[in-house]
Formats: sequence, structure tokens, C-alpha cells
Amino acid sequence: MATATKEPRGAVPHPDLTQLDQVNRDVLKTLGKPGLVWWLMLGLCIAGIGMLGVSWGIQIVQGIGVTGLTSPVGWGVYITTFVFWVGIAHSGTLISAILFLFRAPWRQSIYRAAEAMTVFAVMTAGLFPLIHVGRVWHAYWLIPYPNSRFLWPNFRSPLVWDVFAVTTYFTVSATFFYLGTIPDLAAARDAANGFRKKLYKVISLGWRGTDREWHHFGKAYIFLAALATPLVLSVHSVVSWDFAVSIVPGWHATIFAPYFVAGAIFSGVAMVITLTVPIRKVFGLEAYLTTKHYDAMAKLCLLTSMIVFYAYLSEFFMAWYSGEEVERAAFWARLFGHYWWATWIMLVCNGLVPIMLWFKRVRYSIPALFTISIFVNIGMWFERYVIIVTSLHHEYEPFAWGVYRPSMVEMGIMVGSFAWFGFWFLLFTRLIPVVAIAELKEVIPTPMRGAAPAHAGGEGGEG
Amino acid sequence: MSETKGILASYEYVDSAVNAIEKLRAGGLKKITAYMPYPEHLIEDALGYDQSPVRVWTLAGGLCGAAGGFAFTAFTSMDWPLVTGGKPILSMPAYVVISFEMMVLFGALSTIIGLFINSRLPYLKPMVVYDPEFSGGRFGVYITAPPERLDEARGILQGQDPVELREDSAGVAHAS
Amino acid sequence: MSDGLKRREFLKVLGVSGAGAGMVGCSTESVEKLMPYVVPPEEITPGVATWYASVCGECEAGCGMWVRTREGRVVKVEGNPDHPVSGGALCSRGHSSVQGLYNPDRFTGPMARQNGELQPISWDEAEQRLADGLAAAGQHLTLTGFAGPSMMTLMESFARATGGGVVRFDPLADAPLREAGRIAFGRNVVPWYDIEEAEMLVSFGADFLESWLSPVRDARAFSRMSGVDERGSKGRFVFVGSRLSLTGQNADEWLPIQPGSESLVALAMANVISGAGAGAGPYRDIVNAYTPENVSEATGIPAENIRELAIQFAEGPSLALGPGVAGQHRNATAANLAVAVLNSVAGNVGRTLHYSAPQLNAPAFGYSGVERVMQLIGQGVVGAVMIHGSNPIYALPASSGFRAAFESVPFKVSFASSPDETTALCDLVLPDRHFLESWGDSAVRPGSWAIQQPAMRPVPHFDTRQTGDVLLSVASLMGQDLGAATFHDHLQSRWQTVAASTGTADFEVFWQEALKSGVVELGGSQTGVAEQLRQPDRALVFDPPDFDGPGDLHLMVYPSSRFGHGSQNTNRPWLLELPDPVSKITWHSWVEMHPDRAAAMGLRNGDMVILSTDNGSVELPVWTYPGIRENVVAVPMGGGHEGAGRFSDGNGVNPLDLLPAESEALSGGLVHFATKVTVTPTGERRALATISGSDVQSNRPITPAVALSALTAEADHAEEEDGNGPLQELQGVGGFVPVETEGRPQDFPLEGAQHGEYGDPETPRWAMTIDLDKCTGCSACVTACQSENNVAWVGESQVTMGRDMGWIRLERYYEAVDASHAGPLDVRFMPMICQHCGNAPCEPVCPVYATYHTPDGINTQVYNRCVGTRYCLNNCPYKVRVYNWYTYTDEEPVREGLGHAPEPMNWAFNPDVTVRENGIMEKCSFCIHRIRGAQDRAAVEGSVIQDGEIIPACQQSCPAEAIVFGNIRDTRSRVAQSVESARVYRVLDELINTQPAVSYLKKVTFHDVESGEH
Amino acid sequence: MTKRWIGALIVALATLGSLVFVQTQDSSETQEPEATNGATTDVVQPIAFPHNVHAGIDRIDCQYCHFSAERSVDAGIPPVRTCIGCHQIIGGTDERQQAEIAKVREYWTNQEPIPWVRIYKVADHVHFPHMRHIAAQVDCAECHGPVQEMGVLAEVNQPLSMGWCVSCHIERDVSRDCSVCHY
Repeated sequence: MATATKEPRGAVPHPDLTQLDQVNRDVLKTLGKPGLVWWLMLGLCIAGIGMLGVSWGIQIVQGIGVTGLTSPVGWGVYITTFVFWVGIAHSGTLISAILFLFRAPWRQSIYRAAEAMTVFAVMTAGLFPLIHVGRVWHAYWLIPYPNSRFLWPNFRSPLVWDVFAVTTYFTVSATFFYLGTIPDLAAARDAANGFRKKLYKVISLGWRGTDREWHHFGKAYIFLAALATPLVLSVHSVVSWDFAVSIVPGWHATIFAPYFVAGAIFSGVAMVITLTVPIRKVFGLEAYLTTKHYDAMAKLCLLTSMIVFYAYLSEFFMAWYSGEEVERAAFWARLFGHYWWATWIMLVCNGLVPIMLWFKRVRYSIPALFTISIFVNIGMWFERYVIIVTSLHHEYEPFAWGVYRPSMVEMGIMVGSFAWFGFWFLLFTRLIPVVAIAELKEVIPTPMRGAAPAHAGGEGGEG
Repeated sequence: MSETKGILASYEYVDSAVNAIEKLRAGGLKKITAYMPYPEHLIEDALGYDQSPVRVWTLAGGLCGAAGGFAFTAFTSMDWPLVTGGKPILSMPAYVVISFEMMVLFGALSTIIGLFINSRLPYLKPMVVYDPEFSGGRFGVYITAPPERLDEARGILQGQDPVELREDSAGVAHAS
Repeated sequence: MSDGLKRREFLKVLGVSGAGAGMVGCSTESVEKLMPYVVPPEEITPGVATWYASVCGECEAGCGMWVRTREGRVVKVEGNPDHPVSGGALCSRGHSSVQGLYNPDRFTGPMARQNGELQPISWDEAEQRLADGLAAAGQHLTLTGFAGPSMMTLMESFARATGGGVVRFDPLADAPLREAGRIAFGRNVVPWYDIEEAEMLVSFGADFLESWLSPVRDARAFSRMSGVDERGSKGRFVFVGSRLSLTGQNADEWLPIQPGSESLVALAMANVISGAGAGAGPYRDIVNAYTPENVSEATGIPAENIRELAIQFAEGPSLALGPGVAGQHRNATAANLAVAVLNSVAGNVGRTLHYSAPQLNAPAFGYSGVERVMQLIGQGVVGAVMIHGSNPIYALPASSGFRAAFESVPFKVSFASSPDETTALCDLVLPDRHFLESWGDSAVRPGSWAIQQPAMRPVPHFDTRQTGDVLLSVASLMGQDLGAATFHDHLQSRWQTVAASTGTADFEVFWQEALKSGVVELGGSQTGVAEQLRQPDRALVFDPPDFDGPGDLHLMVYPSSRFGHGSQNTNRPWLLELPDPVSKITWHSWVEMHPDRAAAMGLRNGDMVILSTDNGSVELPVWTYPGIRENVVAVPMGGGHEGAGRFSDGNGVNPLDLLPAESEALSGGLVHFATKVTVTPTGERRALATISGSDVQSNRPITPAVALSALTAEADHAEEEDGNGPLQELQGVGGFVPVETEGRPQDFPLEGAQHGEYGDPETPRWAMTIDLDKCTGCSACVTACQSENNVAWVGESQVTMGRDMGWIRLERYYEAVDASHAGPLDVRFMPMICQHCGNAPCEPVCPVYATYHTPDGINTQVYNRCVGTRYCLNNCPYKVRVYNWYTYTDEEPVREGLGHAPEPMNWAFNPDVTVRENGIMEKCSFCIHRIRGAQDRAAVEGSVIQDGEIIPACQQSCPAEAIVFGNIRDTRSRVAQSVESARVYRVLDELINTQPAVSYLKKVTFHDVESGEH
Repeated sequence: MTKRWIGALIVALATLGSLVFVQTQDSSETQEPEATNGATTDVVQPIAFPHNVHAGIDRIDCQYCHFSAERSVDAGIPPVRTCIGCHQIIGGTDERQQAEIAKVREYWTNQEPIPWVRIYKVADHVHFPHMRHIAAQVDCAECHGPVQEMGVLAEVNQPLSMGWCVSCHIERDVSRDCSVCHY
């Protein structure tokens, strides 16, 4: 991507975009009246949320026992799905912040969708720690607040780190997201009328696009990006430490942090592809989300897939090379034990399928990418399932070994979480410009009456 | 300066706006507000901005967050000392995680505050001197000047043949 | 002292003591009433436990027990240290008697059958009916299980007075043993076995650690005999039998003989010892005939193994036991006789077993007695049958036709306190009191008597009367005077004579003393009499008996170590959910098959099969077990109850239906081991409700052992070798150099963590040592812990999922188990409890400090703080943390089939321990309430806690005396000294440096275990 | 533009509300259903027992009736015999007293326990050993208030919240180890 940054403005992939206000017209029309399909999907999502609610209700009333969880497998589908969504949440900020700092010119048209995905994914992930605890009515004890008992949470516990990491990540990425939308909301305001105009008026904070606004906006944006970048890396590192700081064979590995971050970006980018392909079709944004973008994302997928696969292999190698009996047994069980199928799904989806991305033809074929991205999403969910469940079911104490089978309630909640995510994302597509209008204008040719001034070749993106 | 008047010109092209601004400034007319659909730094350069103070906010917020996070974790574990896993009451490495997260959080939040303060957001007054086109494709230059120099200013703006030229009797844009 | 009962006025409402009644987190009671005493009983202080000495009524062994009561309700039973049998310990069945007392399915009052249904009636009416019924019946019979001497005499005198007879009936009659004693030495008794005296023990299938005679006493004696002592000497135990029971698994060597060939091995040994029978007196010819060579064919054991064994046996002092149920075949008496002969020729009679000091269980008629009863009924002589303390309909094989005979009796009466298969047929039920509510006595051997006294007023839910009292009043209704108004008087009058024999002047004093200590030792049981063998007066067949049916799969139906013969007292969740010590299966029945045999038939664990004989068939799942011969399948007794209560009904099958109804020719005992079965797979499967995840250790240092030779050679070196064995191995295959495990139990907390209360060197560090060379895997500790700590039972479905809640997981690992030939046997037992690690992995991961380390070194769990993230469970390498997946302690089950505590079962909750609710993690707390209680007392009295003053429930109940608990910082404490042993190790410590407070002492084997084997 | 302020207001209220919720959750934790925070009570006892008369005017020692306080976890409720011990003779001055005392005698003649209504009770997961607090010279009144002045026993220091216990333990510098009370 570093190569892409040095390309002169305009060489980037919007050859057929010349007019600045054309961008407004194209993008803002996505905010028009939603069609039947949209309503159907929204209904579906609401139904799904209903299922989530009911399942959770049953669990709260009867007890956590309605899950398939048992000893020794104390964590299962819930934590799996939690990690999955946190992972998904990563590519958003990655694309908007890191690629921004790297001046990757292909980010502008996708980062809005990616960031929205991030925010909603964290919102989804945030549900699971609550769903997962045995006494949810006491879950607030994890938050450090002055109370009548003089009690504080235990800051040595990775779960408390999680609380901080995830909430921080949510706050920052939500802020980042909102900040980026302000100028576009203003644009929407100027185009809209009636109720929507009032709405946008409020949420665009009276943005006018004056030099002063833009000046500070740009700086703030850079600093936020600079802060968000380490945050992205830290959040999934912290999540990985939930496992790495434990002594469970299969969890207790130093490679976990980078391995999880790579995995997160991998799944995140795949999810961006999965989400943007339909948007592109439905809203006819081919001019904005061009094959060049997908090529770039595919490359990112390929890279991270290789990192992740390397991590898998190195884990197996370390298990063998350490000669540590328990470790070896755990990984043997992972490959050929009770959960072999999950492991092989993971290896195929995350290691083998992405190999196709080496071929340019595949990278430039939207349907192919869409299919692969689906595979990757499935594979990454199973990666977490494998890490959590297979490690726990085959630990130190042979007499205590046991297996875990997810229950209907868990499945209901897991599926419901996708509905919950979808619900917010659908709202987003109709309320907020899915492509960053203002920033996109930076990468289409500047309207010049005369010859462009000598110094007009500077990089875009720098606000 | 109630008698001050303002003129708003909106341009199709960046360089028109840039030239207008440069000429105005050359003529000592400095009370300029530019409108852009996107951060066009040719214009910013023309207006001659230096570093934004927002970065100070970021730094301050970050430092406070980090320090606060560390102090808080340390305080809570000394407040009711309990040994877990044979670890020291003050398990510094664990607390680093918390203070890092706090640094990012407070850094980010204070950056936003800094931004809002510096760029006068949210903007609450009615948008008299504004053109919806500015969020679309046009570039606006708004100048306020004492009455005796108004014609000069108008001349310069006209010189870059604007799409539109609007007189503003109140000069609100610079009241903020 | 009939006012003795009034003095234990019961507080009518629970929860007076605060804890126990409600749930963690939320207190749900509405306005709560405080019910004070009307007249305060001197010995009861609210909030302080009161103890009563009594005798366990669960089996004939008659263990003396202490009953702990709080505010007048029984909350726990424990062994009475002064009692010769229990010696302070108690088995699982004994502990579960509390659930018998509070069993919700007990009869709520006397019942009479009206138009087919048992309807409640008043006691007066009930007694009147009984009187009339008996008067009308003419001849009547009483069929009774075991009962104390006073009760027996009363029943007999009642029978005499009212024209009837008493038949003492026991499904597992020891008739053959007695008959053998009579033939051999002219003593028709069960001899006193002094296992402790022996250095070489051979059991011919006698399961003396679980169901044979007196398990608790024998377990203690056995562990003392076989446990290695300071001098490094250790008794050897050889098991001769075709199936390894729990007892068998404790053997050092196993001779897997052909079914029914015990007598051959015994005689062949006798042959070797007695010099071809020369020393066998009247048995010389018999013994002479059975040389090891001759029998090796029929027994499947090579001659040299038998010779070797015989030679070791001859060295003495030795002891041969049995045969137990394995010998209950058509030549049972001969088999018992063969063992008697063996003991005799080895010179053990009068040394390690004493016919002169027999165990005074009232002689039981075997099955022949029942046959006689059926005969009389058939002749129509018997107009009424009374059932007491037994459940013949269940306990007798269906083929016996007893049911039909019993039904034909015009007037059928039962004294059972809770419904069972027999009461379902009775016309009149006069529920007896539970033994914890009633008077009684026991005499287990000459010169030692024990009193059974009521520990509480009868549970108010059940309007019961002690059968003794009923008999007396009925007798008077029938115009007979049995010389006492109440059973209490009858008992005292009998004890007058006991008092007299001690020469005590003041009986009242004597009586009070007896009530306090619970046992009276008169001494005078004379031992050391070496009886001589007599000329046999019966025709004897020593050869293996013939078995009915085709094929080669011999069916062994053995008494369960949890339920005994299982015809009674099975309606108890604690027992039903207690993992069987051998199979580790709970709730349901199973059939044991050798893995090879199962594989040959294409069967795996959990495959359903139909066992069928000429007498019947049952369907149950397969459990493959290497400890059983390929030509034997085994099924435990006690399953398949109908109408015996909500918990036991529908669990498993009753294997007795497969047996022929036949009494052994010489003794009249019921023949148990007499048939073969055909096994037909149904193609169905079920998940076994087992707690076992793996039967082998997979090269982990969980239960390492040390060979006796290595230990005695140079203890320290052996220890070194062994301790670092795993590390050296690991380094052998590359990388991995583990951290040095600094930090012994007494070193907690290490430097960094010393702060405030944690810094004080004066604070104790509680620690425990468990001697795996003594542990017999009997699982008494599991139930004791469950009773003491309000540990919930969860139900079959939950156990099947792996959600069992036992705080003690008694692990069982096979090291060397080979049924194909005689050789060393090595089964390791490991009571896995919370290790209270100094570096506990579970603690730092808890986000809310719900688990942390107390200054006195306990890894504690604050139930009400727990939010239930289950992270600690994941991070516990020992997997000793159990989670409340549901609320298992409500009166109603949260879902069908889940654990619950219906009224009055919740009366058994220990008020000192919080009752947990859904979503909370729990685990062994080192019985912290006992520690805190002792500290409270000490603080108030200004005294210092002595070593041994605080005893956790598991140590307290352990018959094998394998557990030691105490403050390890006190160098004089037993626990501190025990960790000095050369055998000491801590589980997984050198792998993950958890620094447990629980140390284990390695099992010692006679065969070589290469250093660091695990 | 006022819209935005309304919005802000709503957000603020929401946050405040949730905090309040959390705090209330917090105290309801140890709250007894019958407990009220004031020093009054609406509990009706079977017998209008005046503590002020017995403990105040008559100066009867608390542990004369609450007999097990110094040697047990429970303070103990006086058996009817203790009451009748005095009230055999003492019949009360005015007829209100006489009426109440008559009830006591009635209970005694019927040999029935008096169903007192419980006032003080810690949550079930808390173990409060009275004897240790007596041994530590903690005056009964420190927890139970000036009983000797109460005609009707009122609930002071209710709910018996953990914070209340802990602050006293901190004050007296005694152990705050969780497992002192929770096991």
C-alpha cells in the first residue's frame, strides 16, 4: 500500500469522476426512500433480535445451564462470538486510521462503511460479556465505581482489561466515525428538506466548511488517527490476553497478540467486502467502489491470511518442539480429537481458500471475492471456537476431560447477534452517506480554471 | 463595528478563489472566511495558517489519561489489599494496560473538545452568509471590510469572475 | 428418661440461625418468625452444634456414630472415634442416612389398604387392626432384616406370645461362611478378621472394602496393614477373583481366576503350605488331591504363580478372606471351607482370625428360610406376614415366586418407614421411625455394646411410631404382657443386665455414660484360640460349580458399594449421584465387559445390550472394564426400583431378575453366581452418566508411584529421581526448562505479596496431606463433603453433561490392569480437591476478587461476590471448581429432573455454610466454616487452637486415615511432619509452579515403576 | 437549535438515571424486606414487649434474656420460661401491661412458643458471630441502638449493609478479610 501513497492525485481509481458536486448527487441519493428489499431485511433483523431477546430471557430466568457449557469447557459459543465481533470491528479503524496515516488513496470510498461496521460490531460484541456471565444482574460489579462496600474490581484480571479496552475502543471509534461524518451530514443537510433537513441540521453541528473549521478538523483527524492506530492493535491484543495470560494449554502462547490482531484484520477486511459488495450493487456506486478497491482489500486479506496461517503452524510446531506433554496432547486433540472438524474448517477457510487471491483474475472478480470473504468469515468464527473449546476440553487433568455441545439457546443468541448488527447497519445505509463525500473530493481532480499551480501536486487526504 | 459590511463570492474553481484571497490579503484585507466542500489546502496556504493548537489538547489529554489510569489502579488495589495468585498487591505490568487505554480514551476525548473549541463548533447562529453549494462543488470567499474599502474588495472578487456575488449588510460572519 | 425427648424441643421454623435457609445474594423470606423454646434444653445453645452418640442403622456392621444437631435438627452424622467398628470414620451410606431421615417419600403416617389403595388411618386404629388381624390370622410370621439385639429379642418374644415365628432374612446371607465355620471348627459363626495383624492378605473375591461384613472397620485395618510405615515395611495384598471390585483394585497383585475356582486356588495353596496336605489334618486327602499343577487348568492360573503365592502366604502372619459374592455359587460352603482350611494350615486361626470372638450378627437364615416361609404359606398355615427392615419382593429373584406366595397371604403388614416394592402389596403399613429418631442398640462383637438414641424429635412431617413400641402396645391389645410399656423400657431392662455384668452399682450413671460415649466396652472377648480342623461331616464338592445357560459369559451380580444389596435406602440423591468407586458411573445401571470381549462383539461404552437368562432379561448400557475376565460380565445390585421413591425409581435395572431362585445345598444361602447370560446388542446407545474423562494418566505427573525397593533403598535419592523425572524426560525431547519451584506450602505468601495481614508470620497456613498409599478410593469423603458443605446434587442429565458438583473428585487411573494372566496390579486413586495453590491460577483472572487468597493461605470463594464469568474454572489446571449451572437447591427443580431439595430434605442443610444459587462458582473451602468456628471459640475462650482441633469433613470421615490437615507453619503439627516424607509430591507443581497447599504421598508398589512413572 | 439542548438533557438524565439505578441495586443487595431506613417500625409483635421498661427502667442485662450472645453466633431469643420466671409474680401496673403479661402467661400455660417477629437479620451469605463482638467489647447498642429507650423495638442501622460493617472494622483496625464473614 505504501506504493500507492506516492501515486499522484487523480491517478487513483475514480477515472470517471470529474465533477465535485456529482459526488454529492450520487452519494446523497442513497439516502432516498428505502425500497421493499430494505424493509424486508429490516423486518428479518428485528425478528432476529426478538429471537436473541427471548433466548436471553430464558437463560436469565432458568439459569446459564440452558447453554451446553459444562466443566471443563466453561467458555463456548458466547465468547467465540464475542471475539469474532471484536475482530470484525478491527478493519474499520484500520482502514480509516492506519491507511489514513499511510496515505493509502484507496481508503476514501470504503472507510465510511468500514467505520460504521466497526462501531456496530463493537456494539454487538459488547452484548456477549453480559450474556455470558452467570449472574448478569451483578455484571456491573466489573465497572470500577465508588460503592458502599469499598470494593473495586481486580485490575489484574484480563476481563477487566477487556472492559476498559472495549469501551475505550467503542468510544474512540464512534467519535472518529462521527467526526468524519460531520461535513457529509452538512452536505446532506444542504441537499435535504423537511424532517431530514432538521435532523441533519442538528447532527451536523452547523458545519459550514469554513477554512477555520477545515483547518482544525484536519489536525484533529490526524491526531485521532494517530491515537486510534495503537488502540486498534491494543484492543485485540488485550482480547488475546484473555487467553494468553492463562495457563490453559493451547491458550498460553506468546504469539497470541500479533496472531489475533492479524486475524482480526483478516476477518474485518473480509467482512467489509461482504458488506460493501451488496451496497455497491444496490446503490449503483460502482464508480466509487471500483475493482481497484477490492483488489487492494483482497491483497490485505491475502497478507493477513498468510500471517494467520503462519501462526497456526507455529503453534503446532511449538507444541511439538517444546516436548511439553500436555501441550502436545492438546494440539493433537485439536487436529484429530473430538473437534477435528472445527479445526479443519478453520484451516481450509483461513489458510487454503485465500490462496486463490494470488490470482489477479480472482482479485478483480467481485463474485469470487464475495464468496471467498464469506468463507473467511466462517473460518474466522471457527478459529475462535477451536482456540477456546478444543483447548479447554483437553487440559491437564485427564480424568476431568469432557466435551461441550452448543445448545439451541446459544445458537439462537449467536444468530441473533448478526441480526442486531444488521439492524444498525441497515439504518446506517439510509441515514448516513455510505461514502465519504468530502474526502472523496480530495482524490478527484481539483477544478482549475487556469493551469494548476506548481505546488498543486501535494498528497490528498492531509486535511 | 456595526457599519462593517461583508461580501460573499462563490467560485467554480479553486484557483479563482485562491487568487482572490491572495489579492485581498495583498491589499491588506485580512478578514477573510473561505468556504470549501473539502479541505483544499491551496486555499489554506493562501490564508497562511500555522500549526493548530488542537495537538496540545491531545497531548494534555493523553498524559492525564495515562497518569490517571495508573494512579487509579494503584489506589484501588491498595485501598483493599487482596493477594491473588501470589502476585504483589501492586501488579504494575497489569496496570500498564489500563493506563494505556485511559491515555487513548482521554487523549481522543480532549482532542474532540479542542477541535470544537478551536473551530467554534457547534455553530449555533443562523447561517446568513452561506450557500448550500459550498458543501457541493463551489468555493466561497467572504470578506468583511470597512465601508470605504468595500468597492476595492468587490473589485478584486469580481476580478476572478465568481458565479455569484452577495452583499451582506450585517457582517455576521466575523462577529464570531 | 422419656422426658429425654421433650428436652429436645424442636424449633418449629427453620432459618432461626440465619444462614442456610435462603439463597445467596437475595434474601427472599417475607416476615420471619423467631420461635423461642418454651423450656430451654440445657445442652442446646442456638447457633452451637449439639452432638449425640448413636449407632448407624444402614447395615449390619453397626458403626458407632456421632450425630450433629443444630437447633434440634440433625444436620450431619460422623463416626464415633470411641467405637471399635467405625473408629471415627463413616462410609457414604452412613453419611447418606441423613437423607433417609429427611426423605420426602417417607410414609406420612400409618396406612391401610382400602379398595386397593393405601389410605391414611390413625395410629390407634392401625394398632387395633394389627391386633385383630394377628388374632384372626392364627399362625403369623415376621420376616425381618437385621435389627439390634434388643429389637430381635422383642420381636421373638412378641412372636412367641402371639403365636408366630420370626425369620431373619438377608439377601446376602453369610450362611455358607457360618456353615463352613461349623464344619471346619464346629463354630457356626462369622469369625473376627484381624486384618491389621496380617502382613500378607489374600482375598478370594471378598469385597471387604465395600460390601463384605464391616467395610469401615476393615478399610481402616487394611490401610494400616497395607500402608507403608516409617520403617518402610508394607503389607502385601493379593486378590484372587475373576472380577476386580473396589477391593480388588486395591490389590498389589491379581490372580484373574476362572469363575468359581476360588476353592481350587485355596486348596492348592494349602497343598503347597501343608506339604501336600500333610499338615492339613482331617483334610489331608482332599488337600493332597489339589496340587497347583492339577488346578492350573481349571483356574487358569499357572502352577508357579500359585506356588509363589502360597510360599509368601506361609511366611505369615497372613490372612485369607472370602470368598465373597463371587463364591456364592452352588458349592459356596465348600469354597468357604477351602479358605478356612487354607487359613488353618497357614496357622492363621487364632492369630489373624478368631472364631472364638465372632461377630455377633443374629444368624440369618439364607434363602432356605424363605423357601420354608413360602412352603408354610402354600400350606395355608400362615394367616399373616409382617415385614420389618427388609424388602423381599425386590431382594428375591423374580423366579422365586415369592411375590405370588406373599400376595396369597390374607393379612400382610409392613413396618417400612418409606414405600417400596413390598409395601405396595401390604394391607397395613405402620411406618417405623428412622434410626436417627429412635432407640436401639447393637453388639458387634463380644464385650462391646453400643446404644442407638434419638438425636432429634421425629421429623414433624411424618407421623411415625417405633416398631418396638407398636409391638408392645399391640401385644397388650392382644392381652399379652411383654414386660415393658415402651421399647425404651425394654431396652433399659436389657441394659440393666449389661450394667450388672460390669458391676456398676448405679444404673442411671452407667446409662448416662453409655449415652454420652455411645459405646460400652466390657472386654472379655477372648481371642487367640487356635481351633483345630474337624472331620468334615458333610459331603463336600470343591470343584467349580456348573453354570446354567449356553455360551461362556458368566453373570456376576454383585452388591453395590453404594447400596449394598440395594433393596432398601436407595431413594437418596447423595448415593445415586455418588460415582461408583469402580465404574465412576452415577444414577443408572451398567454391565461390565472386558474391552476385548466388547470389541469382539462390536460394543463400545454406552451401547445398550439385553442380558437374558432362563429367568429373565434386562436392558442396560455396556461399560468396558479391563478389570474383569473376558468370560465374565458383571452387574451391580440396587437399580430398577419401582415405587421406592421419586429419586430411585426408574434408575437402572434389577439384576436379581436374572438369577435362579435356588439355595445352596449345604448352607441354604441364596445362590448368586450360578448362571451364564446371552448378550444381545439393541443397536441403541446412551451417554453414560460418568464423571470419568479418561482412565489413564497420559504421561502426566498426576499420581506418580514409587517402588518399595526404590523407597527403602535411598529414600531421598528416589524422591529426587521421581520428582525431577518428568522434567528430565521433557528436557530429553528438547527445550522446556521449567522454573524452579520455590515456595513450599508454608512459604505463602512469597516476598512480593507480603503486605498488611499477609505479612504476619504468626498467621497459620492451612495445608493438607493425602497418603495415596492408604487411600482405598471408597469415596466416603465425597459424601461426607457433600453433607457438610451443602453441595447440591444435580441430576442424571447434568452429570451426563459433566456438571457433577462434587467438591472431591475421586479419580481412578489404571496403570497395570491385565485380566489375561496373574501379575502385578496397579490402580491409582487420587482424591482431587482444590489444591489451595500459593500461586493459584484461578485467582488473578477473577475480575471481582470473588476468589482470592486469605492471609491464612486458603484459596477462598466469596459466593455472594461471584458474577459467574467461569474464567477461574477454565484456568484451574486441576478442574476442581464446580459451577451452579442452575439453582439446584430450591424446593422445586428449576427444570424437570434437576437437583432440588424438597421439604424436608432442605432440613439437612448445614446452617454454617451458605447455600449457593444459580450462576455461582464453588469448590473445596478446606471446611473454612470449621476453621472460623474454631477461631471464634478460641478467641472467646482466649485459648490457642491445637493441632488436630480443626478437622475437615473428608479427613474426619476417611476410614483409611489417609488425610491429614493442619497448620503447616506449626512445625510440630502432623501435617508439617507428613510433608517431610520421602514420598511427598505436589500435583503438576513442577510443570506449572502452582505451589499447592495440598501435598500427596506417593503410592508404594511392590513391582517396579520406572522412576517418575506417572 | 433548542433540539440539541433537549437531546443533551435527555442524555444527561439517562446517565444520571443509570448511576442511581446502580447505586440502588447496590444497597438493595443486603436490604431486608421488612427493614426500613428510619428508626421507626411498623412491625407488630405478638406481645407489645417494652424494651425500655426491661432494659431501661428495670436495668435488666441484655444477656439475661439473650442468653447465648456471648458464647454463640446467635444472641438467642428468651424461652417463655425466662419470661414467666419474673411474670409469675410481676403482673404489671396498668391494665395495658396486665393485658400483655396475661398473654405471656397464656403462652406458658399452653406451652407454646411466642412467635416473635424478627427485626435484625443479616443476609444469608453473611456470618455474624455475636460472641466475638461481645468478646471485643462492642456494646450491643452500637448495632442495635439505644434499645433501653425503645418502647417498640425499632430498626436502627438498617439495612445492615456491608459498608456499615466494614467501616466499623476499619475504624477498629480489625480484619477486613472477606472470608471472615463470607463462606
